[in-house]
Amino acid sequence: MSKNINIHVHHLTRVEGHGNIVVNVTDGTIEKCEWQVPEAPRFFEAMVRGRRWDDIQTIVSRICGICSITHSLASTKAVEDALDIEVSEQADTLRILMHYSEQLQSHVLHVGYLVAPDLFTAPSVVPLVPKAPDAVKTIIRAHRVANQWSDLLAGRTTHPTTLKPGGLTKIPTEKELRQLQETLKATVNDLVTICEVVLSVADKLPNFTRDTEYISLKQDNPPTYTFYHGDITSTDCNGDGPVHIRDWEKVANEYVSPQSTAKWTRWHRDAYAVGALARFNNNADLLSPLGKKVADMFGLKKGNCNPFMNNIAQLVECAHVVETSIEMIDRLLTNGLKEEKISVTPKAGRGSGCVEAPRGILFHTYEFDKNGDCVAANICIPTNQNHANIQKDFEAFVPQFMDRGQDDLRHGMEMLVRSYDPCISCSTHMLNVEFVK
Amino acid sequence: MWKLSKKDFQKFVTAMIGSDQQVVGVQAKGDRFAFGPLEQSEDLRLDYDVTLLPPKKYVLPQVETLMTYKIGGDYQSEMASEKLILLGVHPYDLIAINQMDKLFSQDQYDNHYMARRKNITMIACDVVTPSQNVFASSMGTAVVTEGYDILITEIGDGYVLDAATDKGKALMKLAPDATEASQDDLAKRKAVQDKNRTQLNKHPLECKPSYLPKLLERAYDHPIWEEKARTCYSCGSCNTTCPTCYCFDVQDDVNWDLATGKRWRAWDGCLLENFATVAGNHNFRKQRESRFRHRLYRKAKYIPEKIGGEIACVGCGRCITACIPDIANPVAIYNALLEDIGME
Amino acid sequence: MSKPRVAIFDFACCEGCQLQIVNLEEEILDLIGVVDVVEWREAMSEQSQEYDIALIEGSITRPEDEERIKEIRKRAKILVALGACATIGGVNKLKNNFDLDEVKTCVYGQDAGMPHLATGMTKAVDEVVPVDFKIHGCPIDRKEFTYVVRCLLMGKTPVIPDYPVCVECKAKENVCRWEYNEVCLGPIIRAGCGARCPSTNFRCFGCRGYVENPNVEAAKEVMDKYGLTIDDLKQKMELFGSKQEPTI
Amino acid sequence: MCEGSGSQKDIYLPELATIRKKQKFTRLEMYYHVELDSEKELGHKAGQFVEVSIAGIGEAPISISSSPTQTGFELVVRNAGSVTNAIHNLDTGAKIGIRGPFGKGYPVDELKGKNIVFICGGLGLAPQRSFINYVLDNRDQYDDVEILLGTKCFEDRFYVDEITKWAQRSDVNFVETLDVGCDQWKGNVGVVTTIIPKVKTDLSKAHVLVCGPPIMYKFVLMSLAEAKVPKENIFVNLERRMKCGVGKCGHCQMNNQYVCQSGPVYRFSELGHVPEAI
Ligand SMILES: Cc1cc2nc3c(=O)[nH]c(=O)nc-3n(C[C@H](O)[C@H](O)[C@H](O)COP(=O)(O)OP(=O)(O)OC[C@H]3O[C@@H](n4cnc5c(N)ncnc54)[C@H](O)[C@@H]3O)c2cc1C
Ligand code: SF4
Ligand code: SF4
Ligand code: SF4
Repeated sequence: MSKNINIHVHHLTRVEGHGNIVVNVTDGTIEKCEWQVPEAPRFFEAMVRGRRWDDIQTIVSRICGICSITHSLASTKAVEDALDIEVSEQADTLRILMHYSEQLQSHVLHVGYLVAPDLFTAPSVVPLVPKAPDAVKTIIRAHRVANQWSDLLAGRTTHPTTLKPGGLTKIPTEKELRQLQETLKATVNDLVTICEVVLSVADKLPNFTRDTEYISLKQDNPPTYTFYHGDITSTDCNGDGPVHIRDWEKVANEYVSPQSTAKWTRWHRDAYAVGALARFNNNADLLSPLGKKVADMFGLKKGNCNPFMNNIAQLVECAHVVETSIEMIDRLLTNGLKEEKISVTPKAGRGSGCVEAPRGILFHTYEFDKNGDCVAANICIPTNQNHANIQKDFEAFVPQFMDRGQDDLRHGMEMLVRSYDPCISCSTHMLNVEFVK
Repeated sequence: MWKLSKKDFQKFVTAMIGSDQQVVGVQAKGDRFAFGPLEQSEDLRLDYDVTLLPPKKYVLPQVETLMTYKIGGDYQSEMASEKLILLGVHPYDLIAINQMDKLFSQDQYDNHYMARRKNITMIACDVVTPSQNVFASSMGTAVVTEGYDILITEIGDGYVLDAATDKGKALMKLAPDATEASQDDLAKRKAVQDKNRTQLNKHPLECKPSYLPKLLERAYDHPIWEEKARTCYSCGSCNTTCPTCYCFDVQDDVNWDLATGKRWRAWDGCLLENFATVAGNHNFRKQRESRFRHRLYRKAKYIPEKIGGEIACVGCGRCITACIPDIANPVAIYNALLEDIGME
Repeated sequence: MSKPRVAIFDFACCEGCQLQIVNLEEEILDLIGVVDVVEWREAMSEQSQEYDIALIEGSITRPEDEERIKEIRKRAKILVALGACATIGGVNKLKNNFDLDEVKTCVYGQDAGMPHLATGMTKAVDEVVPVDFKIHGCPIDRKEFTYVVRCLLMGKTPVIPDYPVCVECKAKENVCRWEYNEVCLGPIIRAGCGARCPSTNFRCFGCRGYVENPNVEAAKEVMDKYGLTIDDLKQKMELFGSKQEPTI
Repeated sequence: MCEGSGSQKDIYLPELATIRKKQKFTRLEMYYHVELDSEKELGHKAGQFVEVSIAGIGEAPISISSSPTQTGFELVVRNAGSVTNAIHNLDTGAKIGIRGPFGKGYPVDELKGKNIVFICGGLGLAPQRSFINYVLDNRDQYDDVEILLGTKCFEDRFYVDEITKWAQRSDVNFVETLDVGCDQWKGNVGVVTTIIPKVKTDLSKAHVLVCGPPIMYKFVLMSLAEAKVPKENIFVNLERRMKCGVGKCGHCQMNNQYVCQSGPVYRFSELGHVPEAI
């Protein structure tokens, strides 16, 4: 086997956004091993300046098409925090329900369409259609359910139109919620099928572990496997308590890397990871019964440090959000749905919103002047927080898997990046934030 | 003439919903009203003021498949076959449908429209709550005397029902509790209608509607068209919401097999910029004012010439509400013309 | 006849429009039954240099991207701009309201000078190369997308509305947002979305771009009637219409 | 409610027809000879039109270019958009859908015994030819016949063989002009109004039939007014957007006139109350 390796993956496929993999090994010595992010920067934080409080969501939703609901929720929460706007319990529950639809949509898309081809050694899902039509159709069906679910709660599947600081512009009818609940109940079986299909090829996931820090939200009151409320925690937080979301900048510690148009982050160590596995590692005890069952199926346990298992943690979460939503709908229906009027008076203020995107924790902060016009913004997206960790994984992965030859190594590294479910087009943002006081 | 108490009327509606016909009735939509499939009698709101869209959407659907085909030929007509009870149509809206019936059956008989129309059992109801912009009294459309199978009038404790056709009478079988209306009931019914004849009039027209064609005869080059149309968005809201507008577009689309497809028609509006554009981008009604004027002329001159003088504006006031720059009000225009060029 | 080869490319964008293609769900099987998708980085690893139809998502923001889109244009028989970023520049154009160096410093601070962070004015695709068809919207409407694709396969020019959103909004029986004194851009924005936003009680913010001949003067005049200012209108028009005709 | 018999035919449903002959005329125009599959004759009058239907693409109104005196019917189609482009792609033997004939056509009988002057601009020759050929087939029923034809350039001329024959006939005064001259062209150069003076008959007593692109009418009608042609004796053939052809869709309406029903041929004097016409 050759001791020379030269990998240059320009624009990695089956991920959202543009990333490159570069590896040079000469005579067994690693000369270069890099994860690069050349995505065209879009400068959202600069662009929102001067825009009004009620336009922020519309703009920043466009950071990412795949997690647009998450960006919309984070920004809306941030605006509400800044402008001291209260949200009713009903609106809060409906938003969480909306958020779950995106978790399911994004996870099914990722595992089913983007990762599955790797496990079945196909270049894409297209050749799988004739090979495993039933499996593909099951995946499509689950994906469709997730999208119809977002359609109902968010107004559409991508870039929500029902979110407004203070609540929701439109709520579903009780009949629609009941129908959704029926659909979700019917989807449980499909999810189990998908898990079984993935389990049958799970041995294709490389056995690779690297100890790192896992960061996610944590909610104690009531204890919840949270995506939406709570504070920031980490597997390295040994009793030094969760960090309030307004202080997220102290967690992210962003810096510019010459390898990337997106900024990188670090907290207790050189790098940390966010995403489904991070949430699992911090909150696994709070999973729904079906979520726990799926974890058991794959032998996934708290403290897992195999980045490839993030794919499995996503399946666990699919089960969890569907099962939990069925309950949430019961609660909504028991309380009865009420039309709510929203009224907002702009004022000066600064606020933060933090929610879990499917691919990890997401932070938004805005500052407004007295007219409610935005004067400063800072956004830190999950994929950026994973970039440094991916680089560290590469540095550990290459020596370990180099012997398998260039093609296998390249494929392994591609899979490794994909397992983070990166969403690179979210890139861009601010360093040395200086808020106008 | 029949009489039903409010409670028995609810039973009647429930029985209709339980019948083999689909029932479409007026229901609340937010703080407004709209026609839609009725699932339970409690949802019916016969006290509504005006619906967002007129019931024309059930006689001339927004999109209607005319035919299916195989590429290369073999065209198959598609005709409506579903039976429908349309419940709660206001007199002015029914008069608009009566006009449309004439227009779609005269000259060239449109059997897509007519098939659908014949499948409808039309239950009209007299107005209880005048809407913010209604002027039916001015147009002589506040009360209707034909075109319905049943006409319902609320008289305090109950309803008087006039089953005018065989279809209507057959439907009354679903209301076994109906009693013959008394003289007193009929008098109350007449009072409701007499009141509506004069009271549905938020924008009084300063002339008889029958004079409008003559008025417009002399107003073609009047500056008012340009004045008003200056702020016209050409958004066609005045067309879309109007019960007497019926222009349509025809389009094709194929199925994914690229071997079969369908042709449908869909609502169109003469206010829209390219309504009269032909190949080569020549637009025969390019100016906003010429489109704006055309609508008013169609309402009060051109269509009347086709249907025996009836004015094709029934005074529902929807265009007034729908027009953001507030220029579409027909009465405002007619009255301004009357003031400026007078009666002859 | 062999199936037309379709390639999908992305530039600066959120990839939400590509996601709408994925979101066709079962219908995507119909789609791949009649076209060969030969390149689609977001969803597949296959790549190709040859294609008949290129679908372009995203706006052009860097010199290297201009070169790339020109290369794609050379190879494609038909080039379709997919979504607001590609058709009108999308929200990305908000950037053009600022000084570019200042924008970079705002986001990257003292590192703004690093070469890989270079950026230029945001351009819609047709500001760089000729575009044959546009599929509007942010994101695109799935129905409209499939309709346009079928039209292209049939060799027919798709009929895309050139009338305002109000047409579809009124047909949906929405109560007009203006009745709540909200600045809805529906009257000057191209329909085709089925009035998605107003149908969920959210004002139209203009993602499909202006109709060919919008009456902006009328828009200005009505502001008074609703107790609003021209600046309120301008703010909303800039969201998706920055540095784009007509401006106020 | 107006009752009508349920068995009436679907006015929107095309009948199948077959392209029997196809010939490229110019860069943009193609000629077709079409026969109904029912083997019935269309039974049209000169000046009427049909709706040509291409399943999957749509419909377009196209004038019948042939005289009612022959079997089948002829169309000249300019590639101007989706439907017309699809028609151009069809070969002999292909099926098309036909509805019609629609419209009123020329006052064939009224003009008998009269002097007739045809003024055709570009594609306007196609519909006029239906009447020209009728007149030539029944030459003895009409008095003087004169044909003025204006075409943009040499390459755009069509029905060339036929017009060459018209030019050779002694019982017809045929005058042709090109907007733009060229080496191959030895004849008149200038827009069609420039050859109006070449009409031999007394225009003020003639019946003049005009058909051409929208802008042509204004200028030709001005010249005819100068030549004192009574408005009653002028007939114009108008184009409008049409979606149904049967007086329902509203697109072809100009003031109170539905072109698909009362046109496309109009007596100019009757357009006095139709300001939108010209
Ligand atoms: C009575 C009558 C007789 C006719 N006779 C003939 C004839 O003999 N021969 C002949 O070739 N033609 C004839 N025409 C014209 C012919 O009908 C049109 O050229 C044809 O309908 C074009 O249809 P299409 O589908 O090919 O083009 P389309 O694809 O419908 O349109 C072509 C072009 O028109 C413009 N256009 C159309 N609709 C719109 C719109 N909504 N908005 C903006 N622009 C639009 C666009 O620029 C477009 O590129 C006749 C028309 C009439 C009314
Ligand atoms: S509703 Fe008003 S603005 Fe819209 S087209 Fe009609 S007149 Fe013009
Ligand atoms: S013109 Fe206006 S008032 Fe008259 S019927 Fe139409 S919408 Fe109603
Ligand atoms: S809500 Fe907007 S799109 Fe709808 S009618 Fe009003 S202005 Fe038009």
